[in-house]
Amino acid sequence: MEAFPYELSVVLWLPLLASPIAYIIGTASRKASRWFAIVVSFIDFVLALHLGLVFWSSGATGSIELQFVDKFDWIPSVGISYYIGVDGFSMIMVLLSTILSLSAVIASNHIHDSEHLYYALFLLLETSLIGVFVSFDLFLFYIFWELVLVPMYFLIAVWGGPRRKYAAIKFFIYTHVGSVIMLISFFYVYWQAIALLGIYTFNLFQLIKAANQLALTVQIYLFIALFIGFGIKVPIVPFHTWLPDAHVEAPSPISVILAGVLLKMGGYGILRIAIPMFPAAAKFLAWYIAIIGVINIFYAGFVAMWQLDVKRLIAYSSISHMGIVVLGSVTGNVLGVAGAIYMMFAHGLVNGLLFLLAGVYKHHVHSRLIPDIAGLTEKMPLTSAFFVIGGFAGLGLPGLAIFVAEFLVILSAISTWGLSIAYVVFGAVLNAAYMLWAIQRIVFGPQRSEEEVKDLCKPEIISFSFLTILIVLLGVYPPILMNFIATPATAIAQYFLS
Amino acid sequence: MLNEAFILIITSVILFILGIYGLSTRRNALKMLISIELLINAAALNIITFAYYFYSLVSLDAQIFVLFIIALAAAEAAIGLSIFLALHRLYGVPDLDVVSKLRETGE
Amino acid sequence: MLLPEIPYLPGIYTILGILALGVLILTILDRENYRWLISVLGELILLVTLAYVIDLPAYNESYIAFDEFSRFMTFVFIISSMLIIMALHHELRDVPRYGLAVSLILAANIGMIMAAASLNLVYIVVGWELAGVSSYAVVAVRRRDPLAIEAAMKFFIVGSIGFGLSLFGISFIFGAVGTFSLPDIAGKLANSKYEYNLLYTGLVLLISGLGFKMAIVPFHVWIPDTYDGAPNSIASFLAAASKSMAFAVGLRIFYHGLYPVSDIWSPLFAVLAIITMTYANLAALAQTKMKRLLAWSSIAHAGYIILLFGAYGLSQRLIAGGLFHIFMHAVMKILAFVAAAYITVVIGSDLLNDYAGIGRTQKIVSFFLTVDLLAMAGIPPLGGFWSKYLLFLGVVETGYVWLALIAVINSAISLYYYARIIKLMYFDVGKGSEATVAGPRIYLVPVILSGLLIMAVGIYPDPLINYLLKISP
Amino acid sequence: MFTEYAWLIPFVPLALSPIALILGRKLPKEGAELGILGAGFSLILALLVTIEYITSPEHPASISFTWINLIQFKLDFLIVVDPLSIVMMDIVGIIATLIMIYSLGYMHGEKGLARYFAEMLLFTGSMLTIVLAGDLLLLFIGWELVGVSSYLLIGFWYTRPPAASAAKKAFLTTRMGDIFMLAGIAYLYRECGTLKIATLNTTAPAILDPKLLALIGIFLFIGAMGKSAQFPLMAWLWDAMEGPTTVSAILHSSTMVKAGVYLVLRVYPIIASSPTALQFVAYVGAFTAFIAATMALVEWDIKRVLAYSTISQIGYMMSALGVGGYAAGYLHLMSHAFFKALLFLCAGSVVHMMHEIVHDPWLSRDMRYMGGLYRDMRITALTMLIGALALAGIFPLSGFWSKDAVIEAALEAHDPIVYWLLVITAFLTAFYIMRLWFNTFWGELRAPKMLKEHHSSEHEEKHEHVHIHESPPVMTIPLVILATISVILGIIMPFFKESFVEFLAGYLEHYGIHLNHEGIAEITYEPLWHGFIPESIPVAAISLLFAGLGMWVAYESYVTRRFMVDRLSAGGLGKLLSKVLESRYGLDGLYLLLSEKLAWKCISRGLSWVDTKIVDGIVNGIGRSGLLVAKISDLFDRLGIDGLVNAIGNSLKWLGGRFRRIEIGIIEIYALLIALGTLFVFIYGMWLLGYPIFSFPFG
Repeated sequence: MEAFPYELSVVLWLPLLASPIAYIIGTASRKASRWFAIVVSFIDFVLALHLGLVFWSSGATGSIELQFVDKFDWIPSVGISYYIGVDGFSMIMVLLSTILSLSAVIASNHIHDSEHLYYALFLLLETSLIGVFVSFDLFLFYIFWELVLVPMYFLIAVWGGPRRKYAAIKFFIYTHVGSVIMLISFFYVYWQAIALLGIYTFNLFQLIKAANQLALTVQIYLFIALFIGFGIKVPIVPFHTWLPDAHVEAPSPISVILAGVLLKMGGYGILRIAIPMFPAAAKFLAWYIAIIGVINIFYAGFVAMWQLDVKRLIAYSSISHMGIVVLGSVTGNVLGVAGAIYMMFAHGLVNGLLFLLAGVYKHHVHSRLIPDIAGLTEKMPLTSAFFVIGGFAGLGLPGLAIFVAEFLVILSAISTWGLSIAYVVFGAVLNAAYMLWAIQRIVFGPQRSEEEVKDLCKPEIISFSFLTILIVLLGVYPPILMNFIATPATAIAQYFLS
Repeated sequence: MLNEAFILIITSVILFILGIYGLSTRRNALKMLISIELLINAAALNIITFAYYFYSLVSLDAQIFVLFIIALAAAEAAIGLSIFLALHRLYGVPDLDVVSKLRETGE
Repeated sequence: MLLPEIPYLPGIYTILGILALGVLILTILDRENYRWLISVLGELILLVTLAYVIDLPAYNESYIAFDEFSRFMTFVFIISSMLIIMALHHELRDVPRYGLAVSLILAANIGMIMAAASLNLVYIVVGWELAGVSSYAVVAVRRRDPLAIEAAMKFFIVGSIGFGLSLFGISFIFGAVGTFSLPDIAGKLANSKYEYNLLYTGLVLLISGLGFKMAIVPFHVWIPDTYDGAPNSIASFLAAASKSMAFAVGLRIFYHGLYPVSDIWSPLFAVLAIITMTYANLAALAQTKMKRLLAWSSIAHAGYIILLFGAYGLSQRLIAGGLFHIFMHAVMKILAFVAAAYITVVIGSDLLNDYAGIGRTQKIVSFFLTVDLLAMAGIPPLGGFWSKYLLFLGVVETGYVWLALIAVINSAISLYYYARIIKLMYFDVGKGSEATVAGPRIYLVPVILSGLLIMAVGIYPDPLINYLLKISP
Repeated sequence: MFTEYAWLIPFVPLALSPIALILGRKLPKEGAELGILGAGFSLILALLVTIEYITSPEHPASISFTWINLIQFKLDFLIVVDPLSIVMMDIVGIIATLIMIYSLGYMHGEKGLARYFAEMLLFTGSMLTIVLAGDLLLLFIGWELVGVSSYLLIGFWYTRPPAASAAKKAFLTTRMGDIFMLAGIAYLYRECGTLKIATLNTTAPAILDPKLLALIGIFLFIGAMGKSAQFPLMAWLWDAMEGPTTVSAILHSSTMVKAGVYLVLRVYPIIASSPTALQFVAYVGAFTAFIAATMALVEWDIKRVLAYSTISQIGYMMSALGVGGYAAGYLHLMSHAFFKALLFLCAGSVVHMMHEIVHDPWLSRDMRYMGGLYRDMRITALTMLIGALALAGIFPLSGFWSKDAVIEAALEAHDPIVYWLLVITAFLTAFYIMRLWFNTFWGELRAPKMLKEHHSSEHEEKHEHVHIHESPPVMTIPLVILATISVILGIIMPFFKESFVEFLAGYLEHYGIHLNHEGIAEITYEPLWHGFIPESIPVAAISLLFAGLGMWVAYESYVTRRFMVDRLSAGGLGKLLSKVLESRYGLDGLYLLLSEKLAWKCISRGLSWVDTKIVDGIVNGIGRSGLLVAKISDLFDRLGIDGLVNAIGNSLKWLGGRFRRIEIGIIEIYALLIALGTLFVFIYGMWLLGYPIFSFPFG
């Protein structure tokens, strides 16, 4: 099996090219644009999958080299080049983005107001997300990073809930500020690179080379800047408050993307850029960052327990899971890093599923408050079943995806810091507590008989089962993902040893 | 020698300041126009003074420049007048034919 | 050269001659019912000129030089004028002497090209004043419109004050060094054969004078009123062309003549730049009328551009960035003003709040306007971003990191009044939502053209940057 | 030849579980076929493997599979077939199969049978995973999976709130233990770099320092405590009785709760190498055994009595292991598994009957409503009697031997505390189990009278003419089988014990722990307190004496009514005592306090208040004091988005307003401004260059 030339670029740009078309044909017929969007994201997914298979079969999983590289100068006069490619890490993130986009676009059958615009923006969003994960030129990276905000802002602000504008603005401001902070340190490194290497370049690897030569104190400052920049996306407590609002207000398919892919951009940045650029600083700060991760886990876990709105609850649960990512990424051994990456993927799927379910409740029961949606198990058996599965996946049940990541991270955290961090295991109980309690209140308990509620419809069943199967598969047979992760994770962990 | 130069320069400076003063105090359009002329001519006087007393007319540039300036001042005055007259007419000054005639000349 | 050499008109005079001829022709056949002919002719003349501009070999005399710099500036002037005339054709439909307006624009081009090309203060002043006079007149061309006339009056008064100031300044500089030709001035200054106080006085006056045309705070006062009163396309002409001329002149004078004493003028410009951009951005936040907002934003952009002088130093990127931003600013402002004209026709108002919902009804124009606003805010990858980027890059390169930082913060602030318009257009419901009837199509031509230009430059700026990196004023 | 397919034993039920869930509804018996098929397959394969292993022992056979492969690090799944696993897997297989069959009758006509059987299969598979796991990762996975299947099965009647909360409680309490176990596992990994139990058992004692060893041992044991409902993580088990009785029979008596004991058996070398850990195990076990038995004295819910007795019996096993009675513990596990399953199934058939009378899930389990069932439910009654006697430890039933072995071990270890606790517990056990039996089967049926007293009249006509009858054969046959097993086990045990001990000894030898012929491991154990133990009197006599005493008290108080124990609780100290016992030493209250009051009401609520008010507030509040974030948000805010504070926004607007007001458009003011501007530039520059402002160049 061979990847045809520029296939990665095709995967990257296809949705963007399709988005105006979706808009135009959408003006003619709304349904058409929906189907068009579905088809496009499906094709994109298939292409990405094909890339993944090629990646696997060609044994590229063993090498640290980038695959499917498309590289040519864009603006050499300031050292900006169009440089995209994938290693195992990026590959799976691309797969994740395409998978979730596909299921989200399938599940946006509840969007009825100016669909054509919606799908156009959605496709634009997809391209920008993929772009973040494949670009190895920091400037390109930054452009995609910013580009994500625009459609996301509109999608929340137009199709969102009652307080959508507030949420959209909050989201925009937080992440924008984050990226500005990030950009400043990018530019600093850029300048240092001019001084140290004597070339104008935004090439990630060049900049890493340059950044590694900086003095420790400088590295620490820059690392903190980057960490805040990415951390706001992750999000790390206390920069997390944009997330629940955004989630609650956004339409569910968008929350899926938000939780599934957007948050991963933060973790991706930390692992791909922050740590390789400033390994010394990362080593120096590892312990404190680990503490931040632990705080994330517990804080968000406890807050989640109090929530009445399902979406808020899930939002906080993802903050708590992201804490595991943060913790894992600085343990400085392969297990931790691999666990973090695995968690990104798994969490994407699981929370995607959960948010879609929240959307189902919203649209079938017209509420997301737990008391209102309680006791409908007999009316909506499938929904409840999926919810239970998702909940158990969320609390890290073995055999479902997240367990692997959680286990690895805890293993490596304890083997790095020993007893001083052992209490992180209580996070597992906390997760279980709020998840089970939510399940108990929603699924269990006396049943309501009065009003007529209908269960899932076809497209929902399809996309949910799709996600569920993936979750189970990844939980039972991790090598599927680990083969991709192993090499990059080892490389990242190396930075801590140096 | 120098004193004459000095006096002339002071004169032109005074002219200039007068111009600014006039512009900033007078409301009458024509007076403003005159003040502008003052500004420009102060500059002209200055240039020719320098050329004559400091550099003893080594190059013709100065004179040419001054001539240009006079021409430009004329053009400027013309445009200015036409604008003012259009203004007057719009804000209800009677004799329109004069305005239009002047405008004709203004082009 | 490919194009035929015109007898008795060597080098740059070809261009000036053609334009003068154009002026003549247009003034002659200035009839009510020749509107189309006039517009097309004007475009054609400019096109021919453009051909010559591109084609002419570099050419240099002691007092006038058609080097890459003036070629580029000329290019900017002509492009803007061409775009503007398209809009003018419709906007001045109620003006009887339409040909006059076009010919005035051509005349202004003559002046601007002269000013940009000369190496001698005399010619610079002449060209400048020629351009100035024509632009006073062209603002006043809609003579039954009290607003336009008032605008013209203000423009005229303030402009002539500026002219007087700079003239007076030049006189002092002449007093200090005794010559008008910039290379000689440079030479004299280099081996410090000059009278310091005179030079200094002259410099200050000159800067203030230039400040008017460049629209630097505190010499910007006429800008909002004039832009507000003048017809949109004329306003865009002022914002795009004559402002660019001011920068060109500034570059010539300060980079070609007065650079040995940069330690005197660059700090002045630095502080002016800071004041200008901050003040303008803050003021723009509070605007309620589109044209005034655009006026303020163009003042703010002037603030960015005079970083050229504020951060004077040996950085080719600085110059390139400055020129790039001058060009981009011209194009962006034309787009914005013409789009505003179109929308004003559609909704019959210039108030920003009436723009509400226009994004749903007038799709094309609001799309391009959005692109333009984003470009002005400096969102990558659009033309406006690259020019700003290069400019600030240069500023950092010359070591004025704090200046660059202030500029960046300012452009961050500016994002919010641009974003506000976008939000109004797309998210809110108001007068714009009912404006379903299409406006004058011809307005869309310059809008689309400049929009595409902005996007094209944004997607692939490299050739332009490389070209600009070779230019020195 | 079967051994290399041992991995199928857990795999097949696990694989069948989702199939049962999805296709169950389609099948005639709603998935029961699949359930029986899965369990039966595992049983048969297990037996084959056992036979093969015993006939041709290659020690120990293991199958490995790389689960996580990161270049330097590998985590393998390991399936081991060794003495420990084969015994346990046979027990699990037998009981699972029997109960699957029993469920056919017991669960007949329930809604969601497919779900039930899927969950049962899931449980069977994961339990077998624990049993066969050769590495801690796989073991932990199975461990969590049995947890979740227990959760699902307890909550099988999901519409009953108590069932739901019982399920949650069970999961969370066990998980509380699990995470300690997880920490222990991770710590072992940190120290030894592997999760392979065989390796750990040998290396860990060798290389780790005793303190750490004790810590790890205790951590692992806390995991076991959670699963096996040892004090204080015990409160979930009696609530777990909300589930169907079949579930209680397999999960919460015979197999799942034994997982803890099994874990201790597995990692015994690690625990045994640290006296502290051993003490911990022994005392926790003994104490649990005692208090659980006391709780059973006053309980009227038939299933809960059995639950308490389960807890206390597991306490026996734990303490046995603690004091070194390795074989004893395992034996007791085995025998208990059968007779407790038997007891539960009997209780099930009783409850099933009672339900037809009282039509109420809770009353039908209340012994005060029973009585006199012997007449019509002989099979049940007799089999239950056998189970009861076995539990009471009456010669020659299986319980007798195993319990004696346990007490024997305590004696050998010279630990009076454990010894006396266990002996007294033996007395209590005999009492409460006979109390249960007499109350259920003796005397007259009290249900109608009680209902008249306690409930409104409309019940009555319903209960008048219900004729009590024996449960269907599909339910009674398993009872008979289990009863026979208990009896046979009892009869063969003395002879079979020897070989069993050798069997285990052979296994333990690998890890340098020697097992003497009594099956007591030679480990260093020092009791906390040296007191009187009747060394001379044989243990059998003592235990029989106490057990007989207990049965006699029960007989006297519930049959002949000559001596009413309940009268004790009429007043004074007795009353207080019974109150304490009925409130289960306030354990439930403690749990409620910790979980709901503390974790939820205080911390969670407090933090979410902090989150909305303070964290969010700070970020927005920073804005109030003018940092960029909120400045920007304020600008947006002023531009029409409500919600964010607008201090800065306003101030900017104000500034903007000022700036604009200057542009009042009077031309001469402009001129003035310009002049001033020029002047400003002039003076600023002068100051900049440090120049005297008035100095003329000439004369």
